[in-house]
Amino acid sequence: MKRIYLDNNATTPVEPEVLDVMLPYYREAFGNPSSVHWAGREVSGAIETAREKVAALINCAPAEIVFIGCGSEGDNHAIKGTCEALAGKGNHIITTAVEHPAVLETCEALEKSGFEVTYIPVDCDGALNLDDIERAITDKTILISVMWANNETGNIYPIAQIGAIARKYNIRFHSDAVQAVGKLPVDVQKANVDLLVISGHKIGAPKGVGALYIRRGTRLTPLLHGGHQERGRRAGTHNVAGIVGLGKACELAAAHLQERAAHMRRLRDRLEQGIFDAIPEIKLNGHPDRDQRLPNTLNVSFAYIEGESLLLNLDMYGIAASSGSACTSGSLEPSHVMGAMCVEVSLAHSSTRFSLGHETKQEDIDFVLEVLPDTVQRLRDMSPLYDCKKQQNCATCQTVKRL
Amino acid sequence: MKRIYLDNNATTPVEPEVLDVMLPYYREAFGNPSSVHWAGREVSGAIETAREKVAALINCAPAEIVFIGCGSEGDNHAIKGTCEALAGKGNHIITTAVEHPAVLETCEALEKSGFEVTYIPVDCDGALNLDDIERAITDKTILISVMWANNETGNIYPIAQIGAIARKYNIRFHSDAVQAVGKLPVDVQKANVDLLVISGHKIGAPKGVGALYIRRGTRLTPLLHGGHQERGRRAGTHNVAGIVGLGKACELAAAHLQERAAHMRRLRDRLEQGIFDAIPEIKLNGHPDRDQRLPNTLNVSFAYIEGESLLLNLDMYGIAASSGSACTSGSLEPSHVMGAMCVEVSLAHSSTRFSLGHETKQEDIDFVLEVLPDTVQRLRDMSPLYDCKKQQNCATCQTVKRL
Amino acid sequence: MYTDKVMDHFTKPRNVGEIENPDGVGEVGNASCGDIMKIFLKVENDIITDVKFKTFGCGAAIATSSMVTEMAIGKTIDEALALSNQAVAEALDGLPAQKMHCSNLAADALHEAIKNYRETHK
Amino acid sequence: MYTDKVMDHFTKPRNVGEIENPDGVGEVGNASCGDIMKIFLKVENDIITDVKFKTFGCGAAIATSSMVTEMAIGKTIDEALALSNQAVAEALDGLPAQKMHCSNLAADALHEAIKNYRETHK
Ligand SMILES: Cc1ncc(COP(=O)(O)O)c(C=O)c1O
Ligand SMILES: Cc1ncc(COP(=O)(O)O)c(C=O)c1O
Repeated sequence: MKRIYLDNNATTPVEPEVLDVMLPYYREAFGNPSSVHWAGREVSGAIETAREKVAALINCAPAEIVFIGCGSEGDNHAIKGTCEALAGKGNHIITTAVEHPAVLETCEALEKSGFEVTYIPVDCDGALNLDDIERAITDKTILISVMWANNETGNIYPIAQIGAIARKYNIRFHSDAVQAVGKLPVDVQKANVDLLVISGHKIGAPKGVGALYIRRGTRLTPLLHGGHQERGRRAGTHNVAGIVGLGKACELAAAHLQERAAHMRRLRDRLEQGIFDAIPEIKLNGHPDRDQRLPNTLNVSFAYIEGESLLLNLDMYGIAASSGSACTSGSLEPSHVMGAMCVEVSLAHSSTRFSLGHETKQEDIDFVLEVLPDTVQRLRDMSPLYDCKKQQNCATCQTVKRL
Repeated sequence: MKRIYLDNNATTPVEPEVLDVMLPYYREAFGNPSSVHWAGREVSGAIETAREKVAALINCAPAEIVFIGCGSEGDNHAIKGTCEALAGKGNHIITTAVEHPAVLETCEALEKSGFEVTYIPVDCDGALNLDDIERAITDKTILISVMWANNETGNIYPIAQIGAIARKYNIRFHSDAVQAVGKLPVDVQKANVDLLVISGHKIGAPKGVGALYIRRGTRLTPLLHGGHQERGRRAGTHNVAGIVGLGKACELAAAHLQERAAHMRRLRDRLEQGIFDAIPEIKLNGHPDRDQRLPNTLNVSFAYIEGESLLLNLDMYGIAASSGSACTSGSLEPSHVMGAMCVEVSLAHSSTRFSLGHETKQEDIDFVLEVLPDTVQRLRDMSPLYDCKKQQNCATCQTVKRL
Repeated sequence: MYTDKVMDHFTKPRNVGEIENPDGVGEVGNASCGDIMKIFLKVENDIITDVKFKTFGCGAAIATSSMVTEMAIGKTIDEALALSNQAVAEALDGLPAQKMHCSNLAADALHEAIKNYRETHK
Repeated sequence: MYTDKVMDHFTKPRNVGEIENPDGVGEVGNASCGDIMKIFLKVENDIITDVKFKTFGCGAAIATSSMVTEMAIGKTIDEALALSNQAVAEALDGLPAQKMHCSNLAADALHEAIKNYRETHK
């Protein structure tokens, strides 16, 4: 069967060149970089080379990069570490209603221990109002945390402008850039970001590795206490192969950024156009201006059908996509991102995300466009909402909002 | 040059069979196990199979295993998670003076936020007095944390007996078993352990993966908040290849436990005997009864010479070992474990650890025994302490104790 | 995630559609929980002779709907009332834990349809 | 971790040992910090004609000791006093950051030995 992978925002295959550079670090050069002997020495240089490559991708100094285990760890570290380090200064955090759970649930946990969190709402396109952020600032505000780009809609947030606000009020600024790196230019200096999170497996590096940028001079309590690795900022034996892989992936991302983005953008636009041309009664979730979205992401709700059942039907054709449906997440509610955008609840359950990769081919997109309309129709024919459409009223269309 | 790796307590090479089972999960089966489509489905089963294998090694239910990023994460999670979950019940922790920094530094961080920690001392062999533990218990005690075996000395602690004390007083019991698994039988039921930590790279699995055993019914606040992975107990996309590798390594460890332990034990004893026969003025660090130590570990202080210089000399012969010397750790003080055992300070700087693996060969040991005596002598001849030996008094022999 | 039986009923759902002039109609669920099931019945001499369904919902919701129609056809009203969600799940060789509560409502929809039949036919 | 020059001096240390009847002896460091360096001097007409060392310490401690002996031989007392720990580290093409403070004491030991020479020879 064909295998068409359009779920690159969930995870990406390890790139062949990345895997190649990783392999020697499992059995031949297996040492612990903290060791002084040959086994340690032959790997410690590789860690530092990787650090330089990660730093180069986001325009910071290598010493400002800390290797971590995953994107979620980075978000937890940045936020909890700030709260612990700056608790004397204030107890207020500003974030948005559309962050990844690694940020939102961390903030919710902190609310239980006395921190106050303002969740800035978004409009129905998922866009933020910068004035809302500025107005939310109090003299207790110690952190602003806004993602660089949203994983579900692909919406890109105006990080440089938010960074300017943060600088104006001298407030620390964290950005979850897990979805942005490799798809957009990310420059921590230009954007005035103090803390930034990268996850390896979203950019062709393996799962189980990531990086946290910590601007020089930023006091941050470690999340993992223990050994002196990473100059005391993150304990735990280095995941050498993973780190080497992350370095290579960042190097490739930097080298091919424009070309990959353009390729994905062309195919994503083709998919978007094709779907909107062929299928009625659908809704785009995210910013209508394609420049305001990641070049690889398209999120659409197909009215009257539930996301998981559409996914499973596409899956029968070998097409992998994902959904904001509750049924795919283990929770009972549909995506909080759809909720924050006031997407009507049954449309939230219908939301379907196609996220392309630089390995995606035009024929993949054309195949999706070939099978999707009939699949949607088949499920609509099975749906009790489809024919009783006029009946829909506020009882069935209630808007779930997380916040 | 020969390569003789006697630093297996620092890290181990990935076993060939482990690497073999991991490789398909980088590019072919690269999916995110949380996804519902083919890419997710083809890996989610592998995660559960690995979980069963880890569970089998320590005799628990698969649902009680949570995959994590490293041993340090597990220790931080177990201890901080308990403190957060049980803060209403009490604020007192009992641990030992010889724990790994992942436990000690975590406890020290908690002391800053109002928790009280009793660090049970050890005697000069590194042994614990169980009465000390029982006496330290107060009605505020919420956690006892004792490592199953010590990474520096190899000392094995009486976990089942401590587990019985914990049960008697109904106190939660955590054990850092990073050095014990794969070298000793580890049974969480027999030992009445509630939380237990395993690190992959110490047992032939890759770096960047580990497991935390959480006994059913144990309330534990997550360390990484976010996604619903691991049933809400640990956020972050699964490190699929690493987890599959950990599962395989646990399977191999279970299958070969006795035979590997016996092999390492025989060679370790040969090394120990050989060193003590050939080199005068040395001190064993750890329990004199070899049954009370891990079968693979030998820690010796060679008086008058500093550990790092010995390591570097051995390294020139291709022999990798490690040291309790401050110079190898990035800190200024020698090992806190030596300090806790009241090892005289220059001897603490001299402490050298040989930790064997099941891949270690007899000829490796014989080569070490061939070159070690002259190497030690050469460094002693260079040492100002060697000839002024009688002069040593309390000014130079002060005992550094961490605690 | 899903058993072969679930996938079979999901990919080839039995008795999809509506019955014109049904003897009973039942609907359970609502859009906010992501599952709506509608069951249509034909009853003759207390025996269920035909069942059809329409479902908005995930794979489990569609498979349980399909399965319940197969299980109900030919049963007496009382037998059909004895059919539980649990029995439907078992007939599918089980459902994932997180689907047991939210998506396993097909028997409830059937019972609603029977209730509706009784109310309109007494 | 270490430069080639450090490794060279560490593996083939120059001027190891003691001088019988030295003109000056200096010792710095203590066992608790893991580094002890002892320097022995021979001086003729204000010129350092021989230097030997004994060191307990890590690779950096041994290499700096060895290097300082090479740098001191042939220098006048005043020139030798001008030799800094920093200069020794530079002559070795640098030392790892964490070694700069604790193990880079060889010039201090040399200065101690010169002090001892001056005190015993005035
Ligand atoms: C006893 C013990 N606990 C914890 C750890 C930490 O494990 P990791 O390096 O995987 O974080 C180690 C090894 O470094 C150890 O030996
Ligand atoms: C925006 C965003 N932040 C954080 C994460 C978490 O990354 P990880 O799965 O590596 O923990 C993800 C992906 O899941 C993400 O898309």
